[in-house]
Amino acid sequence: MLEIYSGALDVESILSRWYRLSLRDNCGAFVPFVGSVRDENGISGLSFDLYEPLLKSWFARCSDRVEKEGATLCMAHSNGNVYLQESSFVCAIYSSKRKIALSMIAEFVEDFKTDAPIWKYDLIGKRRIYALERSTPLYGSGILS
Amino acid sequence: MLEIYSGALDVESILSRWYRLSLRDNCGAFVPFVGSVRDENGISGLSFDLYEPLLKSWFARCSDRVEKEGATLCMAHSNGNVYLQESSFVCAIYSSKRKIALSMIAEFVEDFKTDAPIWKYDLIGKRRIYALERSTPLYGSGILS
Amino acid sequence: MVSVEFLGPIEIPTMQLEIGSLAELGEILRTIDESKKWLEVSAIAINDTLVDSLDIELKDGDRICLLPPVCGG
Amino acid sequence: MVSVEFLGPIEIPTMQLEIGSLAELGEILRTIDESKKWLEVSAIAINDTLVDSLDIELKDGDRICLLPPVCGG
Repeated sequence: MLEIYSGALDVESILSRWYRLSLRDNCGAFVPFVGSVRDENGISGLSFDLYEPLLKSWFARCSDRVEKEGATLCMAHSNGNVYLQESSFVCAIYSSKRKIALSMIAEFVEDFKTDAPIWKYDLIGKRRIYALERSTPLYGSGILS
Repeated sequence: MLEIYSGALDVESILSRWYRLSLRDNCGAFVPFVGSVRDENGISGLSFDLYEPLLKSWFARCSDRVEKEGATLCMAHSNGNVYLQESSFVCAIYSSKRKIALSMIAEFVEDFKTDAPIWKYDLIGKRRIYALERSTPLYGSGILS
Repeated sequence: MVSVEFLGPIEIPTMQLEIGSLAELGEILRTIDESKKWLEVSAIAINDTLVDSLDIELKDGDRICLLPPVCGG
Repeated sequence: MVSVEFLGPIEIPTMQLEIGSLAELGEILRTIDESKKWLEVSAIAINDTLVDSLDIELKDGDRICLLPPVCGG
């Protein structure tokens, strides 16, 4: 399940909803990750662009991998501006027993960081500055250079 | 922070409260784990005995280890009966950046499973049956035998 | 005719080009200052699939995207 | 006098014993059917600290606990 929201995520209601799904599916382990906007480097927030077609096909492949292990993957991400002490990213894996969810969550978040077609900008004053130095080139980058 | 409750945990309110602490502490990553009671083996629920003095000193040592990495550890556990589709264990680690919380949560849950002085019973019919075969001997076990 | 779309922070309007290969696209984009600087760090998707080779023929109606480095979360 | 408490599923009431060492405690508990079967799998805490040796002298007022295998969560 992939959910895209305009602006900050309502983390509490998202976690509650997914938690109830994990109970409905008779799963004993529910392991979320929440990413929030920290006060650092003088930013007033972050901003995101998403490319949905590729995001959806990338997520579907991740979800298949998780489901092959008998677990379920959920993810929500913000589009647009997200301010300090708000959250832009929530994901969760739930599984019958603890080991699968616990071992897959870190791997998924790392894959997400390097592979999800999302661009991040720092909001500083009235400017929206692309976070190039914190970004990772996608698969195949540079073939046209 | 260690919280002990009589009966099932109110997971949604616990997660919401800890999530807000992570924001207040300017942490970008919040990684919980929730353990719930699955419908299996004909049980109607689980029951727990805790030995609080040792649980508290064990938790304090875990918390120190997590804080040395600049992160924060939270845990809640049930005492007594917890029924199907209810939850008995929630923990969370939050940290400035994602890597520490993500890498420590699985380790903490495994330590918890082998070291926390908590005893589990299956509730079947009117009986409360000690889950010996799923339990792990504590450090130093057998010295009196 | 193929369309070429520039994603995220690349501020170039979508192009419609009469080209038959990715190699031709590279030749064109290397001559434009605005696009040239992104080529080394950008990935290419054809019809929303990332590719890793220039040896791909383009068909009429193909949608090409340039994707600069990403950072979600 | 020391107290000996049996935790979790061990259904033995707390004992008050006049003993000077863990080795003596082992001798006593091995003679009681109810406690004997737990000794191999149980850990021992003295004043809430787990110990891994019998070479510990007991003092008046010490609290000893027997802790059978655990399973939280």
